[in-house]
Amino acid sequence: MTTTQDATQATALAILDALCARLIEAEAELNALDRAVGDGDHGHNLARAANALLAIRDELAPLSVPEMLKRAGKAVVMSVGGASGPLYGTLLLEQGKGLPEGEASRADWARAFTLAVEGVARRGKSAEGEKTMLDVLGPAARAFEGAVDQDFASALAALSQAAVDGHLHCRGLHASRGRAAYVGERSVGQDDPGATTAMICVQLVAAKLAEGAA
Amino acid sequence: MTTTQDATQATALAILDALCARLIEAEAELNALDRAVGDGDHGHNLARAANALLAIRDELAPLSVPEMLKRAGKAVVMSVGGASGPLYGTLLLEQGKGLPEGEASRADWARAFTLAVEGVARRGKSAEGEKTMLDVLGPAARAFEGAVDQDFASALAALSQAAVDGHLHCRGLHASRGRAAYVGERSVGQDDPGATTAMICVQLVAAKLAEGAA
Amino acid sequence: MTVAILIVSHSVDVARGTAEMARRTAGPDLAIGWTGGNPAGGLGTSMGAIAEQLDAIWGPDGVAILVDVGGAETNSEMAVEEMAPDKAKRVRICQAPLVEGAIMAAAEAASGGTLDQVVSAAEEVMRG
Amino acid sequence: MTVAILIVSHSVDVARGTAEMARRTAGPDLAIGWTGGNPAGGLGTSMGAIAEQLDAIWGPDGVAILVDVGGAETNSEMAVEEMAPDKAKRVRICQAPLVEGAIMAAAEAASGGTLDQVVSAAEEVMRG
Ligand SMILES: Nc1ncnc2c1ncn2[C@@H]1O[C@H](COP(=O)(O)OP(=O)(O)O)[C@@H](O)[C@H]1O
Ligand SMILES: Nc1ncnc2c1ncn2[C@@H]1O[C@H](COP(=O)(O)OP(=O)(O)O)[C@@H](O)[C@H]1O
Ligand SMILES: [Mg+2]
Ligand SMILES: [Mg+2]
Ligand SMILES: [Mg+2]
Ligand SMILES: [Mg+2]
Repeated sequence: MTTTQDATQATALAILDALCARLIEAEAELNALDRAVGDGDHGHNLARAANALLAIRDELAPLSVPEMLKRAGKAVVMSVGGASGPLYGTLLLEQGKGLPEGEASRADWARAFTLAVEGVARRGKSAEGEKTMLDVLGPAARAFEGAVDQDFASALAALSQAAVDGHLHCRGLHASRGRAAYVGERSVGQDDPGATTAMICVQLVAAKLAEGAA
Repeated sequence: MTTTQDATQATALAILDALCARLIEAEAELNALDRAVGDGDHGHNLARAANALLAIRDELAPLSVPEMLKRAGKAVVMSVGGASGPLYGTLLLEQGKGLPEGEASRADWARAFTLAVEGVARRGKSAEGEKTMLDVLGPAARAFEGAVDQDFASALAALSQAAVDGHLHCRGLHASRGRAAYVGERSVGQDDPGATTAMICVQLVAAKLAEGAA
Repeated sequence: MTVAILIVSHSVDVARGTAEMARRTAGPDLAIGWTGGNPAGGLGTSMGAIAEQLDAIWGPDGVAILVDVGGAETNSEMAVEEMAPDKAKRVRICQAPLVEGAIMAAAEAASGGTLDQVVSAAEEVMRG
Repeated sequence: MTVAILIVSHSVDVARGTAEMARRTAGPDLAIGWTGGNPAGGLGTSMGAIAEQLDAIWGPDGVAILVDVGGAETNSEMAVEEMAPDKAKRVRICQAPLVEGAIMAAAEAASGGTLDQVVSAAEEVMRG
């Protein structure tokens, strides 16, 4: 059986560091995506989130993983002024709330991830198919929950693959939510910035966990 | 037969002076009316119009009456920032446009007044019954045109009375146009500021013309 | 007492100007709060700043919030959810355009409308 | 070439802030004009100032004007009617909320929409 061993505090902190570094690095690239379909600030918004998390890293370090996720979610909400701030903040917050306080099984993690994605949809009053981060997060959560009884490496591979597939499918969608909706039909064929960050993050988390599991 | 004698340049200038003085005097009272159903600036807006007209009085004085009306209308449009500016400006402008260049009969004046009121309705995309200046101007124009074959004093009395009646009827209406529409049902029983200034102006013009005719 | 109005825009200029227009319509007595800009001062909204304004203008007759686009609404919702539940119950976010809705809401609130009436007045803008 | 956007508000702050938001959505190349306040600098609009802005941003692909309440529309219409008829033909006033409509219009204009498409994009806001 897997336990929280898979995601001890140390693992969680390592993932946090990697995510923050990756988002800060991707700022210009993500701004460019958002310039095509939105207002050009998505990279800036997520770099702000990353810097806000790094600024409270010492505060996060001693927390249990659920508490760490909740605290991180609040920091993201408070630091990002764009639509993605409260949405990614909700994802972290609900993931934290969805985990049991003690040891969490892999099934617990998968369930909490699904609930967190549902929380994002509620918060954004949105659903899959509207060309947003949900078109990556939704398939990713389903794939992970569906593969939860397979060996860990396979489950992670399924998670990662679903994120990539969701991102690709999202490219062909017509935006009807968020600022990208303003460009309507013209958004077809363009990547949604939030879906792109969702894919980047899911892939990175899967890769880090796979390293730890190997 | 009546001729432009009824409204020579001198009469027109005397009416202009009287109207401007009256509107400047009424500023606080008209602001108070607008405070109840709008944004409280109607008196201020019309005092601005009056001052703008007084400022170009020397320019207006030598003009023929139609040209004087057109020039005055433009000055009102340019000087007033509220909804009433372009509307009263249009009233003057269209009245000027509706008069023949040479001598105008009383019937010409009445016809031009009706056309000018129609111009205001077009400009404001509004109609009688919406609790605006049109609820005074419309009945007034109809009464004057209807009485145009009576003696001048009777025609002026009919004009003046129609303005007063229109104003009273307007008080009972429900606002559906302009800022007063924002207070909707609550506007019933309150005077509309624009209807009040329309009544003041029509009455004053009728009184001045009656003086001249007596 | 009257319903308070909170204006939340991505732009601090839009928020300030909209509040000035609402104030002109409402007269001096209405509680009107406004906030605009992200936590760094750029275009965006700040959940913390919204929460502060809500706290400053909240009264038992309630608060109607007007928002512009995207995250302004989401951040406002999160700020409302952070309030004590009995206070949050008296706060509503209007599905209305910011400037036009704020003027309608301010007029209705100033003339003594209830929270439901104020929200309806703002939302009526959308129905033309 | 692209359609230009003109923002007309009763408040100079709202006009400036809305233009900033529209600029953020449109990027640096779109022609965006804005004007707010009456001829005395208070809340209101000025036909003269609108006419000047129209003149400054007019191009053959046309201009979409976004207005807030009441006299903003009337004064804009009068300013348009003062233009040479062949220029005026390429100017449209949107029946749309100011801030939300300006952002939609700016996005559509920046991505190469025609005047009809830009006006429709703005007016779609009203249809939810
Ligand atoms: N209501 C929503 N539901 C889900 N995702 C959304 C919603 N609104 C926006 N998004 C996501 O957020 C991304 C844009 O984020 P960002 O650019 O940071 O914020 P903003 O749109 O306020 O500038 C979009 O690409 C989309 O994936
Ligand atoms: N569309 C319209 N058609 C006719 N009259 C109108 C219209 N809009 C406003 N009015 C008149 O203008 C008056 C308000 O003028 P004023 O207070 O000077 O301008 P604002 O409403 O911009 O503050 C109203 O009382 C009404 O009589
Ligand atoms: Mg963005
Ligand atoms: Mg943004
Ligand atoms: Mg007024
Ligand atoms: Mg006004």
